[in-house]
Amino acid sequence: MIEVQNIKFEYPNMPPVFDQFNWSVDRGDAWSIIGPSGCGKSTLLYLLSGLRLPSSGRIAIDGIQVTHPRPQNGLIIQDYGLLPWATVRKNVSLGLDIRQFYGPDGIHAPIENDQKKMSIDPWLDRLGLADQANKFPSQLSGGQRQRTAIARTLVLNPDLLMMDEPFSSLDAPTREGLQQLVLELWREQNLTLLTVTHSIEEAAILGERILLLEVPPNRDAQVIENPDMSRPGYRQSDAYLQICQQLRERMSQ
Amino acid sequence: MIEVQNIKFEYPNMPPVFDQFNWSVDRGDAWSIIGPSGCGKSTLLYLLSGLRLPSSGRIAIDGIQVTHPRPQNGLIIQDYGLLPWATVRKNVSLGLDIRQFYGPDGIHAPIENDQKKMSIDPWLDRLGLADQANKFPSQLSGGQRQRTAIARTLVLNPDLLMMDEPFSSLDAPTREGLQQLVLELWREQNLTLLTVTHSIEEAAILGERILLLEVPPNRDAQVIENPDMSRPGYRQSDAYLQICQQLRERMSQ
Amino acid sequence: NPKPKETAALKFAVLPVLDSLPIYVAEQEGYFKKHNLDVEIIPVGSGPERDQLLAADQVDGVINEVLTTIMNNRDTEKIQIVRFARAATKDHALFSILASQKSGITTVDQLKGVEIGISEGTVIAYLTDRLLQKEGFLPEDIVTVAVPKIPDRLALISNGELSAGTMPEPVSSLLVLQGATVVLADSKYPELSHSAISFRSKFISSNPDAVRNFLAAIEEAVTAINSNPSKYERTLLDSNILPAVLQGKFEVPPFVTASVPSEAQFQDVLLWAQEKGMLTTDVAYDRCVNASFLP
Amino acid sequence: MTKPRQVLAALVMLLVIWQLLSMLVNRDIFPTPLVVSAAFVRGLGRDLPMHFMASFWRVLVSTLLAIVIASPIGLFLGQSKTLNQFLAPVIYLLYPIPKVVLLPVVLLFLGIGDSSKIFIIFIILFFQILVLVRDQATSLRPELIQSVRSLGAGRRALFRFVYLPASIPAILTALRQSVGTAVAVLYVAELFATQKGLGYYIYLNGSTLFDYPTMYAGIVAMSILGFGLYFVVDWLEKKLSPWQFVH
Amino acid sequence: MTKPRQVLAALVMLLVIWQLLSMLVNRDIFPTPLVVSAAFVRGLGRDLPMHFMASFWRVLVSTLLAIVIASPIGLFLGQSKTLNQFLAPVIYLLYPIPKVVLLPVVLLFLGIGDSSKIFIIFIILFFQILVLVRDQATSLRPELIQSVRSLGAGRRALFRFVYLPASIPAILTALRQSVGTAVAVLYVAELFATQKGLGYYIYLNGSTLFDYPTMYAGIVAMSILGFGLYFVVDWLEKKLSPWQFVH
Ligand SMILES: Nc1ncnc2c1ncn2[C@@H]1O[C@H](COP(=O)(O)OP(=O)(O)OP(=O)(O)O)[C@@H](O)[C@H]1O
Ligand SMILES: Nc1ncnc2c1ncn2[C@@H]1O[C@H](COP(=O)(O)OP(=O)(O)OP(=O)(O)O)[C@@H](O)[C@H]1O
Ligand SMILES: [Mg+2]
Ligand SMILES: [Mg+2]
Repeated sequence: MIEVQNIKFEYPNMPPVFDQFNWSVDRGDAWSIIGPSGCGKSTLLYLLSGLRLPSSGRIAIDGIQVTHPRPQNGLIIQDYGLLPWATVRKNVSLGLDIRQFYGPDGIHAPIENDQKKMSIDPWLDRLGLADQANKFPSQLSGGQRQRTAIARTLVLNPDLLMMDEPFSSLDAPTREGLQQLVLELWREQNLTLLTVTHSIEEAAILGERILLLEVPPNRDAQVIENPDMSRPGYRQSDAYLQICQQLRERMSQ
Repeated sequence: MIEVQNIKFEYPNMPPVFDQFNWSVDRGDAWSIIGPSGCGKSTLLYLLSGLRLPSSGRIAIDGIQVTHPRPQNGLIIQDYGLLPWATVRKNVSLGLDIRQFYGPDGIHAPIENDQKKMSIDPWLDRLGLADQANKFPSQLSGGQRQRTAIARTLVLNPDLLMMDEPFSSLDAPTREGLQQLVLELWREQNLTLLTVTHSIEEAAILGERILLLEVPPNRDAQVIENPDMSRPGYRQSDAYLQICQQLRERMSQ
Repeated sequence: NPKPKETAALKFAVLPVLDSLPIYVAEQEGYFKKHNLDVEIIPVGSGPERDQLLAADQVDGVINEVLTTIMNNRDTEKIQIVRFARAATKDHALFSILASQKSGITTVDQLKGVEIGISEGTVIAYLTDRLLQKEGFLPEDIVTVAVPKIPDRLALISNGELSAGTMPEPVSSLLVLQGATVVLADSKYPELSHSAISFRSKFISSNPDAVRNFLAAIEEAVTAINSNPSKYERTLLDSNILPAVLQGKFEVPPFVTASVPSEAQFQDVLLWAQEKGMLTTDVAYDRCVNASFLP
Repeated sequence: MTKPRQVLAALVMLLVIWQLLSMLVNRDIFPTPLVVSAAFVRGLGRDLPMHFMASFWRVLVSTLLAIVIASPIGLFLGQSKTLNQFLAPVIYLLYPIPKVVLLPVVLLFLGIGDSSKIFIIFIILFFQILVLVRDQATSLRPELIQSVRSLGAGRRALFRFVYLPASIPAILTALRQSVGTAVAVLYVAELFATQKGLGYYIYLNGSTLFDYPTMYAGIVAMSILGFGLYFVVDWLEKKLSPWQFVH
Repeated sequence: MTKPRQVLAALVMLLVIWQLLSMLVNRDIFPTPLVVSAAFVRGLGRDLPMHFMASFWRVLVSTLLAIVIASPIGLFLGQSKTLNQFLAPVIYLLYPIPKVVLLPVVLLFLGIGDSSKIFIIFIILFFQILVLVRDQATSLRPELIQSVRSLGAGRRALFRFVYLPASIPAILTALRQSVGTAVAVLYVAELFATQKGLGYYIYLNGSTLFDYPTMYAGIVAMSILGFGLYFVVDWLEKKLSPWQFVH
């Protein structure tokens, strides 16, 4: 589904973050992306979403070169990017509003208000935001903001979900619940899943394959296979502990 | 050192977050604060720092009622609050600049520029920010922002350090390194330490005592003792696993 | 009763000065209607606004002076004077040079080298120069300062910031009430001082009858005023020309009867403008003054 | 936000300062508040309300026009770097031109009626609003834009869902500035071909009739007109950007 | 930000529009750019540079004064709710007053020299800047303020380390607006007791001498004056808020 070919990317006046980097993701894959702070994980997601463009090389999704955001993507950015002037409900419905605004354009059907409400309310409930629906982002706790950003993306039914440390501000039970939710979506809807995370445990739980980035420039994609991840009872399995151990070692090098 | 007596606090038009809440912290204690997202952890730190005032009840530090921020406090807020117009170096030296700006006021001696540089540079190094020193916050990765906020606070040598999910955006080795650093400071400088965290493991590692908050309103302080935390080899001990287990259970209730 | 001829419509700009009185009287007494005219009176605040309206063809006739007519016509003929509006007489001044109470100036000689507030490049400047020259002043004796807005000049004189200034009626009467002294007035040299009724040349050539009828109506108005001046003090008040403080203290002056500025008067203004460097070419009397519409 | 108590306090303070100043100046060109109040009340019984309404209407129409036309252009310029690079010099060249000087040209197109007066006020406000809204839109946080782009927003949707709401505070500021400027500019816009409006009223009483108390009554009426409109803007702000008031 | 190429393109476009408009109007009150250029060049060889410098000086001083005085007050009002609640009505009452009307009173205090002209420009800019900077300071993100307060910053330090730098973009916007307004306002401020300045030059040539090409040459000079000052502001922006240019 995703082809990253020989890309190079650098911020102005900085050494490159990626240099002749190659990577590919199949449809329906679940990847975790892990690496030290500042190694380029967020940058990679920006590149895949078309929010930044590589200075050379090519990124293609479904064979189409990425030059601007693809509507079927779902991206949760690290600092959420919630609109400060919109309530939680408005923020969550933003993607739908944008589609409605464009009108029937051959790709998106216009969305009825009822329909919109029908698709938003369950997500607010599922993420425990029903009570906060009319608050503005500045009135939310950190975790509530994060959940709003998650809801905003999931409500759009993306086929490629990219999450940048999506659960970092959530308590353990909530976090586990949401990991479960994402895995369900992945299994049921043939989602392609890319999760950037700092938690080794989370990387093991959400990634069939784990991409390990390193201090820039990143040249080769280092991939750790985690095929057992989709088995039932994985969290309690030895395979899980082993992968965690392996990741810990490779990251401390 | 900290006395929280019968406080009540609510945001305008919201049910109270704290109601007749009592709690106390001794000098040199290390506390973790844990609880579900939106339970009032950040609010509690704001109250202790004097950035928000309780609507009734009394908070005192060293016997003095808290009405405004106390200069010896160190607070790392959840979304960092870095100044967008200042470079990393300027952000880190902000606290010192503020003191310098006030001039010799009986409390703070004026700080020489050399002295300032001397105290800032080691912290930039220690937090791996030396290469980013001249970047603006918008040019940083999430973890680099977080480390800047940590450096900004630690450089001030606080006697009461309050951290709101300080390591949530950091990779495992960096996180462990910083936990170690904080514990060293705590031991060596008789720091009082309050850490808000979502990570059960982190709560166990950084808290001799763990305050468990619940869905508001919070009335009684639920405290879990973790006396073994300061023993060497704690991370590998059974006591550690037990506390983690206990916390996990109490949080999933 | 002969069937009335078709009515001609015209727009006439009036300044809030005494010179406009005949227009208001003609309107009030129905003289315009009588002469088959539908005159729309367009009030303007000051000379520059009047000239802006004129330049944009938004009015057909105005009250102005020889000097602005010359300046307007310097390249091509745009407007023509068809009649005097007002002229100074031995007993009634149009403009006076006044001295502030604080200045202690009472005689003309004391004005030598003293800053006189004027509005530069206008009839006020012309009169200030000419009046003082007639009193024997050399060019270097005459010092002026440009304060074009009348209220500003008024404030500066009554406050003593300016020792002297040239002012039109009824402002000079007002200043006198406040303690200023009239040092020299154009009533002493009435041939120098006059204002005019002018029309756009294009309007004149397309509506000669309207101009003729207009002047006929003005003539009737002037006759009415001159025969019973006090009757029209009310009109001055109603048309917002006379300050209320002057009510009862102000004598409506006689208005000049059908005539136009003479060639000599015209040439003197032209000469002055050339001396001042406002103009380098000659402008012909015929281009600016047209006596053929006088009744 | 502003409460009656504060307004009263401010009013009293202003009146006291005015009284002191006019006692200091002690001349009829700067009458005391008492004298002016009398003239104001007298004016109220006569033609002042009519002048007030005429000005109110002109200010309202020209301010609305200016906001409605200049804000979107400012937003577009703030959003598009290339467009701005090309049009900024145009703005910078035209802004400093005193618009009243162009009155004759305006008159040619619009005649001497209300529309030319409204146009003059409009064009003065236009540039002021344009620069403010553009600068504000330029400095929008890039995370916001990117997060919304990632939801599939193109240029039009970004405009509607990010730039427009983000600029509402700036537009309100522009509105506040405009109200003040528009009223003040009446004094040059109502000088020709009209006998209605506070600008005319002030000019007439100040420059022709030398009735200073009445002139100041006109100034007070302008003050009140502007002041009233500010309240409308404050009210609008509460409606349009509630999120600014929740901290 | 603006590059020579763009400036040239903008200039050409303006000149073309001007040419077309003046051909359409076809009257001497709106001369073509060619005629005006000739007058401009002629003026350059004579007194235009002197008028330009006189105006430049007045605009510079009054703009600087206004920025230096109004910005801190605006910051204070934005920072302190109580202060603002009390002073907002004062501002709202004074802003709409046409300041030129008060010229006679200003003259009483400052005399007829340069200082009264500078004061008139200053006071017109003052309110405009005040409202803008205040509104900007009011809408500062509360996290920022709280994080800096937690570092021990009191009111003074907050002002210095948060409000002031946060308001620099607004102050630069205010500066841009002020430059435009200040130059445009010259036309009313340079009418009395002076024979120097572009305002005087335009008035003299337009209203007294009816020499329209020369009047337009004066307008062009104003345009250039404003334009040049904008470049200074753009340059200042790069110096003072580099963080706005790094995305
Ligand atoms: N400014 C505000 N106005 C209104 N309600 C607020 C405001 N700030 C926080 N709240 C509410 O108060 C409650 C406690 O917030 P707080 O930020 O203290 O939670 P928290 O424990 O830090 O959560 P998290 O772990 O998600 O950061 C939440 O329900 C939140 O929605
Ligand atoms: N706008 C920018 N300009 C310049 N450098 C930047 C910019 N954004 C990011 N960088 C740099 O690029 C590198 C990669 O950043 P990125 O945000 O991708 O890191 P990351 O892997 O997401 O880190 P983290 O885990 O801390 O979020 C970092 O060193 C960062 O300082
Ligand atoms: Mg990142
Ligand atoms: Mg929190």
